[in-house]
Formats: sequence, C-alpha cells, structure tokens
Amino acid sequence: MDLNIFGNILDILTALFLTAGCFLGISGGIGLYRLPDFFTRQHASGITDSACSFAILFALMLQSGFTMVTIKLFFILIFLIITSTTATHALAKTALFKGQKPLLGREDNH
Amino acid sequence: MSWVGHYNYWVAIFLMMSGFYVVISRGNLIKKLIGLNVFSTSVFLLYISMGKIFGGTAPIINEHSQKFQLFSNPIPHVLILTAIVVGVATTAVGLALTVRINERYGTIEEDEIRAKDDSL
Amino acid sequence: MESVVDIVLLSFLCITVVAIVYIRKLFCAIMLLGIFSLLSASLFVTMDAVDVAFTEAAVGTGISSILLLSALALTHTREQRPPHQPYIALLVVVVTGAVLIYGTMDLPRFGDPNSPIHRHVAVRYIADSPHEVGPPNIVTSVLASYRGYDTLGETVVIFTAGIALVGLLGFRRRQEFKVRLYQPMDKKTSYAENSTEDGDEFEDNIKLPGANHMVLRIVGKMFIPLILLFALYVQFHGDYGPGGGFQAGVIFASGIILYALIFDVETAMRVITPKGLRLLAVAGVFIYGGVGLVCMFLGGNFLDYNVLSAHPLHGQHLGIFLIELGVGINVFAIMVIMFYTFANRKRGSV
Amino acid sequence: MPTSALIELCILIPACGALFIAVSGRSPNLREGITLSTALGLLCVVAALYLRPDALHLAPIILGEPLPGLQFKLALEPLGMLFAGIASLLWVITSLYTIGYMRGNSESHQTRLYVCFAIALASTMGIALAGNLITMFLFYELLTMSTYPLVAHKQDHDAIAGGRFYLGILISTSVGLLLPAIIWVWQLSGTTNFTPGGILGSQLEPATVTMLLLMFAYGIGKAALMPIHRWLPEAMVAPTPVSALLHAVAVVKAGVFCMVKVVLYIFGVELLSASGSNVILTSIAGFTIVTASIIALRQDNLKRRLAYSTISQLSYITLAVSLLTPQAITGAAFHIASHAFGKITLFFAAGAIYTAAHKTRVSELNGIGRRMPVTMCAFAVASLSMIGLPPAGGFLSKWYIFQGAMVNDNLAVVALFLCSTLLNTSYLLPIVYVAFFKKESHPPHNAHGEAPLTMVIALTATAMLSLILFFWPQIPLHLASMLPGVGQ
Amino acid sequence: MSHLPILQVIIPLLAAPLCIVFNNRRIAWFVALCATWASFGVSLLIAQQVLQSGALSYDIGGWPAPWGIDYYVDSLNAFVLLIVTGISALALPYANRSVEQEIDPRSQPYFYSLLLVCLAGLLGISITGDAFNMYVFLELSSLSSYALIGMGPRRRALTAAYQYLVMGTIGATFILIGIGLLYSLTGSLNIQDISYQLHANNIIGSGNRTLLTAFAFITVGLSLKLALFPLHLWLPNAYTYAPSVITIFLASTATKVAIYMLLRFCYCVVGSESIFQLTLGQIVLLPSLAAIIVSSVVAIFQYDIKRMLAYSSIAQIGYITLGLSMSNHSGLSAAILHMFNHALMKGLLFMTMGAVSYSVGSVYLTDFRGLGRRMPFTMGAFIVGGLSLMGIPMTAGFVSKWMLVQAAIELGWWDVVILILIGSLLAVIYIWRVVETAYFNPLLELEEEEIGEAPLSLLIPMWLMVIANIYFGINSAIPVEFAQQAATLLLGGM
Repeated sequence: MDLNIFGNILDILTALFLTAGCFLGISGGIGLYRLPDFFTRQHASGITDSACSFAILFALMLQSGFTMVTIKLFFILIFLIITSTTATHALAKTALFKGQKPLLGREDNH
Repeated sequence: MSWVGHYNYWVAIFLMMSGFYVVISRGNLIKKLIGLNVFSTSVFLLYISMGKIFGGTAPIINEHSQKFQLFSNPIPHVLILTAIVVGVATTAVGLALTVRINERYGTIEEDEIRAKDDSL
Repeated sequence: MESVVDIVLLSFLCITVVAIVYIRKLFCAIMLLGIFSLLSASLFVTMDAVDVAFTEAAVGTGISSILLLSALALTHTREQRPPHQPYIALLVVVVTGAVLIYGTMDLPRFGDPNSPIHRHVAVRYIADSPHEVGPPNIVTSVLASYRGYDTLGETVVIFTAGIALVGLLGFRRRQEFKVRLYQPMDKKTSYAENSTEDGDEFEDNIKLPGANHMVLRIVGKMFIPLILLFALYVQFHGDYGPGGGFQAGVIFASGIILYALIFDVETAMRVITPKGLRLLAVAGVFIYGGVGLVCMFLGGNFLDYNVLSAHPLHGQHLGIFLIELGVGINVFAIMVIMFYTFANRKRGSV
Repeated sequence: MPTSALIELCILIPACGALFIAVSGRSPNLREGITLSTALGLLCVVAALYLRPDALHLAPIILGEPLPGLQFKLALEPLGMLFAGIASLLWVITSLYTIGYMRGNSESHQTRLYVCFAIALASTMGIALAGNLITMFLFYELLTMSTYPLVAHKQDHDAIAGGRFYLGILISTSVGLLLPAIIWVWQLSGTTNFTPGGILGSQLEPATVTMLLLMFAYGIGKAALMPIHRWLPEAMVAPTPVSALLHAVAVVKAGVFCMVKVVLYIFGVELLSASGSNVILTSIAGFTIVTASIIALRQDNLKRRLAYSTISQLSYITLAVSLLTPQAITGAAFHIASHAFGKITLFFAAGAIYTAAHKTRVSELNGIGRRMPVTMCAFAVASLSMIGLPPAGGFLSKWYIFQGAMVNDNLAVVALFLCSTLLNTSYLLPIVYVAFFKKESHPPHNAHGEAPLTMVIALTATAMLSLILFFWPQIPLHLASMLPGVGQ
Repeated sequence: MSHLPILQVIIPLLAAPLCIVFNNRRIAWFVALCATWASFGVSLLIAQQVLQSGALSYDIGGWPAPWGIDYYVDSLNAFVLLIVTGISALALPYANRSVEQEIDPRSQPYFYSLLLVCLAGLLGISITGDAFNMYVFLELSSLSSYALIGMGPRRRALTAAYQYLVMGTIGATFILIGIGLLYSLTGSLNIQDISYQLHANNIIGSGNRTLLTAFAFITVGLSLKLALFPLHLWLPNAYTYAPSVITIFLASTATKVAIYMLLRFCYCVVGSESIFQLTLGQIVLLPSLAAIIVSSVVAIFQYDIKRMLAYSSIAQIGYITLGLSMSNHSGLSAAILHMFNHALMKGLLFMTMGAVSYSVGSVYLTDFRGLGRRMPFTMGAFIVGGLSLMGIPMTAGFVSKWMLVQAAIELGWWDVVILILIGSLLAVIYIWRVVETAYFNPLLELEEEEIGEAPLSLLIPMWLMVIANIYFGINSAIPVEFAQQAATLLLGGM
C-alpha cells in the first residue's frame, strides 16, 4: 500500500517537474522570438539551456529510481550545469568583443 | 497499403527530395553541400525504418533484453554506420574544394565563378 | 504511444528541412542542419537503432558542423541570389519523388515482423552471434566480424578524406605551385589566372578574440580530460552497448579541437603535431589491415579472427578489440587533421 | 628460297625500303640509291615469283588473326600476279622519273615523299597479294593513309584542302560502305576468302545481291565510279610524279583491281549472271565513261584532262568485268596493263612539259613538238594506246572487250564503245596535232629544249612498253586465261 | 588456399598509407609503382586461374556467402581487373615526370596515396560479390578521384572536381537507395543470393513495383557514374582539367568499372531471360546512339584537344552501352571487348596529351602546329591511337567495331549499323584535324625553339601502349576469349 502511495507520489512529482520543464522551454522559445536585441534574447535562451533541461533531467532521475541510469543522469546533469552556463557566457563575451552593442533604454523616460 | 504503414518512408522521401532540390537549384557551393548532407541523411532514415520491428528492441543481448524475443534488424544499422562516415568524408572533401575555389576565384557562387571563367 | 513520438519527430524533421531550403544565411542553415541530424538521431533511438543514433549525433552533428563552420569562416556567410530557375529543378525533384513513392508501394509495412529482411540473413546474426562471435552488441559483432571488410573500407574512406584534405589544402598556407603554363599567342590569358593573391604573412587564424578567455580556459581545463576519458570508455564499451571505434575517435578528436579553440591552434599543433597525426592515421589503417594479414598468415581467411588465438571466441574478441582500436586511432587522427587544415588557412582574402 | 617467303618478301622489301629511306633522309644520293635498289629488288622478286610454277596454287600465308576465324591472309592468284608485275615494273621507272623531277624542281620534304611512295607500293603489293577481303581492306586503308601526305605534299592551302577532300571521300566510302559490305559478306558466308566461283552460294535473292554489289561498287572509292569520282581531279594538286604513279598505276588500279576481284572471287560469274544484277554495274560504268570523257573535252588544264580520261578508262575495266563473258574479262585484265603503261606516259609527258616549259594548259602547247620532239612522240604513242589503235597495246584490250560485248550481242554496250572511242580521240589527238603542226603563238622567254635526261628516258621506256604490249602480249594473256570465268 | 582475390585489393589498399609515411616524393612514387605492378601480377594469376578452372570464390572473415562478404571472380571481372591493373601499371612509370611538373611538390606523396586508394577502390568494385561492399568501394574510388581531379594544375580543376563530386555523390546515393530497396525485397546483400531470392519467391515475374524502382535508381545512378549521354556533363571538365596521369587513369578505367557494375546488376541479379531485361535494352539504346553522334559532333568543334578526347570518350562509352543494349551474345561480347580496346585507345591518346602538355605546356590546337617534326614519337603514337579510334584494320579499335557491326547486322538493325559507321567517320574528322595541324602546318617562327621531344619515361609507356594497340589488332585471341566467355556467362545467368 505504502509502496503504492510512495510510487504515485514519485509519479506526481515527475509529472510536476516535467510540466515545469516544458513550461520553461516554451517560455524560453517565446522569449527568444519576442525580445528585441541580442543580449536579452540570450537571457531567454539561457533559461531553456539551464532551468528547463535541469527540471526534465531531475524528473527522469525520479522515474528511474536507484539504478545505473540514475547515476548516469546525474553526471549528465552536472555536465550540463557547467557547460551550458559557460557556453552562454562565452557567447555573450564574444558578442560584446565583436562590437555587438546592447540596446539600452531610451534616454527620455528615465 | 494503410496510410500509417508507410508514413516513415514517405517522410524520408520528402526529406530526400527537398535535399535533392537544394542541391540542384541553389548556386551557393556550401548550400549545395548542406543539401547533399540532408539528402544522404534522409536515405539513412529510409534504411533504418526498414529494419524496425514493432515490439522489438535494440539488438543488444544483455540482462535487460531477456524479456524481448524480437530485435530490430542489425544489418541496416551496420550499413548506415558506414554510410554516415562516407557522407561526412564527402562533405569534408567538398568543403576543401570550396575553400580552394574561394581562394582562387574569390567567390563561391556558381554563376559568378562561371562568369569569371568565361571572361578569360 | 510509440508511433505518436515517431510522427511528432518526423514532422519536426520536415519543418527543419523546409527551413533549411528557404533560409539564406548560411550560418543558420548549418545550425538547422545540426538540429536536423540531432532530430534524426533521436528518431533512430525510437527505432531501436542505438548505435546509429550515437554515430549520427557524434559524427553527423559534431564533426560535419565543425567542418562546415570552419569552412564558412573562410568564405562568405551569406548566400547571394535566390535560385535562378527553380522550375526545372522542381520538376526533376517531383518526378524522382513520385518514382520513389511508386517504389514504396510494394515495400513491406513499417515495422511488420515477417518482412523478408527479418527472415533471411538477420536470423542467424541474432541467434548465433553471441556464441559465434561473442560481444552482446550484435551490431558491433556484425560490424567488426561478419561484415568486417566493410568497416575496413570505411576506415580507408575516412583516411582518404583526411589525405585528400591535406593534399588539397596542406597544413601550412603556402605559395600556390606555379605551373609552367605557356599560353598560345591568341588566347590572352595572363599569368594572373594562376598566381594567387598576396604573400603568406600570418594573420590571426581561427581563434577566439581576446585570447585570455579566463572562464573558458578554466572550464576547458576541467572538462577536456573528462571528454578524453569518456572517449576511451566509449571505445572499449563498444562490445556491450552502443559505441565503438568511430564514436570514440570523434569524441577524442572533439576534445582536442576544444583545446585548439580555447588555446589557439598553434599551441594545439605543438601538442599534437601534424607529423604525429599523419603517422597515427597510417597506424590506424595498418592495425586494421595488419590484423587481417595476421589472420591470413595464421591460416584463416582475411579478417577471420577465429585463428587469432586457441579458442575461437577469444580470437574473435581479440580481433574485434584490435580493429576497434585501429578504427578509433584512425578516426581521431583524421578528424584532427581535417580541423588543422581548415584552421590554418588564412582568412579568405575577399 | 621457298615461294611463300617470296610472297612475304614482296611486301617486306618496300616496307623496309621505306624504313631505310626514312633513316637515310640526310643524304639525297643515298636516299635515291635506296629507292632505286628497292624498286629493282621488288621487280626481281615479282619476276622470280612469276617464273615459279607452283606459285599460283600455294597454301595461303596467315599474317595474323584478329578474331577467331578472321585471318589476315596472303594468297597469290593470276590477276594479283599481273597487277603486282605492272606496279613493280612501273615503280622502277617512276622512281627514275621522280629523281629527275625532284632535282629539276628542287621540291622540299623529299624524304617524306619517297617514304610515302615506298609505303604506298608496299600496300599496293598487299592489295595485289591479299588472300581475303579483310586483308584487302587493311592494305586499301593503308594505301589511302600513305598517299594522303603525297597529295598534300606542297603544304600550301589548296594542297591541304585537296588532301582533306581526297581523304574525306576515300575514308568515308571505305568505312561507310566497304566495311559493312565486308561484314555482311562475313555474316552471310562465314568467310571472306577469295575463292574462284564466289563464296556467296546461289540461294541469295537478287535484291540482296544487287544491294551488296552496289555497296561494294561505291564502297571501293578508288574505282572512281561517277558520283564518287571527284577526289581524282582534286588530287591533281600533287606533284606530277605522284599523280603519275598513284593516279595512273597504284591508287586507281588498286580500286579497279579490288572491283574485279570482288566480282570474280566473291560474287562469282554464275551468281551475278543468274541474279542479273550486273546490268546495273554495266550501266553505271557506261554512264561514267561517257560523262567523264565529255568533261575531259572541256578541261583546259592538261593534268585535269588526263585525270578525267583516267576516270573514263577505269570504267572501261569495270564495264568489261560486269559483262561477265570470258573475252570481256580477259579484255579487262589486259586493259589494266595497257591503260597503266599508256596513262603513265601521258602523265610523264605532262610532267616533262611542266619542268621544261612550265606550261600546264593545253592551249599553251602550240608548237611544243618542235622543242620537245621525244616527249611529244611518246605522248602520241600513249594517246594511240588510249584510243585503242593497232600499234599500241590499248587496241588489244579494246578488241577483247568489244568481242566480249558482241558475244552476248549487247548492242547498247557496243554503241557506247564506239562513241567513247570517238570522245577519246577528240580530247587526245588535238593535243598531238597542236604540238607538231602549229606555230608557236608567242615565243617563250627562255629557249628551253627537252626535259632533263632521266625524265626523257623514263618517258620513252613506258612508251616502248605500251608498244611491246601490242607485239608480245603473251604474259598478260597467259595470266588472264587462268582467271575464273575465263579459263575452263 | 589461394588468397589471390583478397591480395588483389589489399596490396594497393595497404600500400596507400605507406606512401605518406615517409612524406618523400621519390619513395611515394616507388611504393606506388611496386604496388601497381604487384597487383598487375596478381590479376594476371587470377585471370589465368579463371581461364583454366572457372570462377574463384573467397569468403572474407571466414563467413560463407550471404552472411559474410565474399569475393566472386568469373571471366567478366577477371577481364575488368586485367584492364584496370594493366592501365595503372603503365600509368605509374608515366606519372613520375608528368606529376613532378603539374602537382605541388609538397602534396605529391598524398597524390600517389590517393591514386593507390582510387585503384584499390576500382579493384574492390570489380571483384566483390556483395552489393553494399560494392557501394563502399565505389565511394572510396570516387572520393579519391574527386580529390585527384581537384589537384589539377589549373584553377578550373577545382570547379570541375566540385561538379563531379556533386553529381557523383548523387549517383552514389541513388545506387544506395537502389541497393536498399533490393535489400528490403530479398533480405540479403550478396548479389548471387539476391538473384536467387528474387527468382525463388518469383518477385521478378510478378512485376513488383519496388523491384522496378530499385532498378531504375541503380541504372540512373550508374549512368551518372559512367557518363551515359544525358548525364555526362561532369566528364569533359573533369578529364580536361585533371592532371594528365589522372585523365589517363580515369578515362581508361573508371567508366569501365561503372559499366561492369551495370552489367553485373542487370544480367546477374535479374537474369537475362526476363521481359524486364528487354525494356532495359531499349532504355539504354537511345542514349547510347545519341552519345555516339552528338558527342562526336561536339568533339569536332573543341578547341582544347583534351576536351575533344573527353567528348570522344563519351562517344566510345556510347558504343559500349550500345553493345550492351543489344542483349544478344555477340552484342554483349562486342561491348565487353570494346571496354578493353577503348581502355587501350584512350590510355594511349591521353598519354600523348600528357607528353604534349609536358613539353609545350598546354594542349590547345594551335600548340600542335609543327609538332610532327618536333615531337615525332609522341605524334606517331597519337596517329596510331587515332587510327585505333577510327577503327582502321590492324588496330584494336577495328576488332571491336567489326564485332559491334556484325552483332547489329545479326539483329538486322541497319539504322544502328549506319550510325556506328557515321560515328567512326566523325572520329576520322576530329582526329585528322589534329594530325593536319601537327604535320602539315609550318611551325610559327617566333615560337621558342626549346620544345623538344618528351622525356623517355613518358615515351616508353606510350610506345608500350602503341604495341599493345597493334598487337591486339592483329590477334585479339585472349581478349575475345574473355569477352565471349563472359557473355555466355552473363546470358546464361549467374
């Protein structure tokens, strides 16, 4: 019985995290489309890169319980945490260096 | 000939034809190579979708695979492993030629190149 | 449930391809091509072709994107004119497509178990290969032993691409070879046609501006050993799961390329010298061919691993291990050679 | 020295001669010496061959076998013997004449001329001694190839144009018509060997026979039947000794020789008479005789007039063969000899006039007889032979052909003969008359005498030969009697 | 235990990496030379064995036919092997001086290595009995030939190589699709096994649509590779701007191997008696006739002689496919024989072009003025090659033309006979154009005097080819024997 309850709590949690991940992914996508200039758009893609994939990975780890798969997923999670954030950083730095000017707010409204 | 039965093949054919279209109609040398890549990758899709069996699993015999008797056919996988590598090799040689053409002609648009040749 | 995932992925593929056809910025086209390969890799996973998915992701997306991007860096990123006469091309394409669809009429349905390919040759592979050849991953056993000769051909294809690139581009940018071209009197072709542009001074080749990319260096230093380690894991795990020589070679090469991108190609070329790479590539092909020849000397046919050691299964195991190693070395060396040849070209003059 | 070695020698001597001439190109005397010695050597070999009793029925010699069942074969038969004899005899005289002509006009590229001469003779010998159609076709092509440099010798614009036209017609007719005809014969009969009485068997329907005969008739471009005769006048751009030997002896004679062999040894007299397809050949030949003679009338250039007269005289031989009667065939064989000697004398005379007086037009020849009596006498004798009057050999051949026509009382042919003889007289005798009995209209600036001595000797020799032919015709007649369709 | 079949391919395959180990021009050339001569010896042994004891078979990896890859050598591919290795054995000694002048010294070892890989690829195609293995080696040989053409001295070689790459890859992918569809019908990749499966569960008779499409794609892919008339656009540029050695090598071998593949797929897989076979005959007939006439006419108007010879190659390929489309015994043996003769002719003619471009620098018609006197041996060789092309007796060309016309007469195709002869007449025109300028046009005074005869290392292979051309014109017993055995084999069905 408890196993069962315990079981479906995990399922509920996974479903929760999966929907969160999907929501973050879609919002990142829309942000990418709607935001005006390069750096803001990069902020949006940062969201999909990090938060969305972490949520989905975490949900998968919940699903697979204590097996080799979970350990592998955990390593993937750590790898993604480090590399995706560095990638965004590198992209931003290169853009800045190459003379991509950020779109500053209009002078008249401050 | 139910519709679902051949959906995979038709999509593969659509991808092939669009790759083929890019190769024929585009003048830019790199765009042609991209078209060529799409064309060969979609052929791989055709091969692999031939080898799939409903209810089968990857052809690896280990403790997980005891509960399956059906395995998808390993031969298309082997063929496609070779074909992918061949595709990449062809793209590499194509790109080398494109780089050399760009250095000697200064452009990678086919009609500009032809103009430069005929003007001699 | 399975076919829904299938159909969604296929529709994504179609959308990406349409985008590739109509986009004019080459950079976006290459990125879309990467997406296209990844989508097809995931589709391969759903179709239980795990080895192929791994290779498609590693080789199809990884290496061809790197090559395309480095070639793009040397040429123009923008496609100039829209297609001149698309209608003939469209006609040809539609006709070929129609013939192909006409051809798939009599194909067995997607995934039906009793289609001819499952009944004829594959039965023996699936049934006998564990105790005839040994490795649990049937694809590796077919790849390395039953159809080992194909893989030798494939290794030599990779080797040919590598030396073709070195032959065409060469490791160092150099004065074009001046052919004693005597033009007859009335064809006014000047010598300019054959000489190249200005001299040979070294402008900065493909290197991230502001070399002191502190963050990247640290992360790089942290991850490159891990990448190389993972490559070795894939190399030797090939028998038990998806993996093998090709994927390992590519991952190893991507580690080195990452190093070259972060720390400038010159330093990378001092670490992994082109001369050494050339010998490694040759060694890879020789290991593979050598194993075949050794089998011949020991009395079996070419690439017949049973004769390699007393017990046939051990022989097969040893044989497969060696040729996978040969393939891994060869692919690694060639991929890095390819990157060097592109990275060392001077920025396009025009 | 076995006879088969003799036969092979016939071809080897001129071929090696060509090689030695090419090598000894530097010193003119050595080169001319070699030419003369090879010519004499060849003449001796042919004579020896003629004297050998067993020569005519010797087993054929296989040179090579490109395809199983298809061999290059040499075999001696009477007509080949006759043709080889004439060619080798006249080669000696012509080389004598050429040396004089070349020295007289100091032409350039002489080595190439002599080499091609020798190769042309080798291929003529090959045609004469060919054992089957394929060998004949091989040497036929070799003859075309080797005579092209001779025609285009002067390397100026119209020489090259003439050469191109010459080659164009000959190659297109040979590859276009002769080759398929040979292959068709190979297809029908399984062999291409020359066998007396024909190899095509008798059950062929007349339509195929006529078709095949026409393909052969027009395939052998060198026989210069009417529509494909244009190459002969065009080839007159060549220097005179070339046009003398080739267009009087080697090239055209080879064409007609092949025609006769095809008719006698491939079709066979019975098949042709049964299918009645020889009537077409007779009409074509007749038409060629008449029209060529009429055109010859109007030609003012001496060499072109002689060229058209050659075309008409050749069709005499074709006509005679197509009559299929024994006498006509003997006449045809005999006419090969008489026409060769007669026409070569005429060309030598034209060459002599050109060397001495630099005149090429008939209208300029008034009173040349007084200045060059010997040349013009030889010219007169040769024209008698052409017309067919008693003291010259031409009379005998016309006599036999006339008899052949009378035997199957072919009145049309008889009438044709009469008017062609009239035409011959009308375009040859006026030259003789003008040369001797007319005053020189405008005195030439250099008071020239006879042509150089060697040329005059050659002239008189060939004139004497056509006379000898009349008084001692045994050799050609003896050979002609052994031809199929004549002897039994 | 004869390892001959596998040695045939392994020697050049493993010699290729050896060339670049030392990165020295001389050693690379020497290794390539030994490898080609060794593989020529092996192919002679194979041919001898095949003539005596029928087909050889060799299972690679020890696995029997449908499971593993097997090499199957019968008289057809033994003949093709002889052609490919013979030509390469002659091209290599030729390559030493000619490559030195045309290719950048630093990339010459890679040039030789690629040449060996191309040779191994071609041999691999002709000897294997496995369809996919044929595709891998096809890709191997075409990849190396793209790079080899790209290394040509002039900048247009690059665009020619690129164009050939695009069309070649499309062709190869079509073949891949064809093989895939065949595989999906039969489940096996071994050619003999495919043919057995197709006949066993009578897929052939029932007019199976997938089989029809598979064949359509394989034929189109292969005709792209062998430059059949409408799909030949890449060939003139590729042969004109490639280095001379490569033109010699590819012109004589690459198209022949593609024709061999077409023969193997059409006759062995489907078998000749099916109605399907006749339709293929008709399909191939029209383009080959068009190839003969149109490309000969185009060849007449070419200004660059190498391009002229390239167009004449397309015409000669038209002859071969014409023989193939007759699908009777003599037509097929004429086609197979012409493969051999054409390799001789074209190899010789392109060797003369290499010699002329070596000493004069380029091969425009105006460069040939007066060459007859300056380069007597080269122009002599050109004349023999030209005569062979025209089909004059005593040359190899005559024999195959004779058989072709005979086969056409046997079928009663009189229009085809006329077209064949018109084709050889057109050949006379464009060959004589060059001979005329070489011999009968006086050399311009102002051209520099130092145009001398080509070096000996170019002349010896050239004159070996001349002797071969004449020898096989006089008695072509061996090639005819091979051709007829192969034809009976193909018509009898594998």
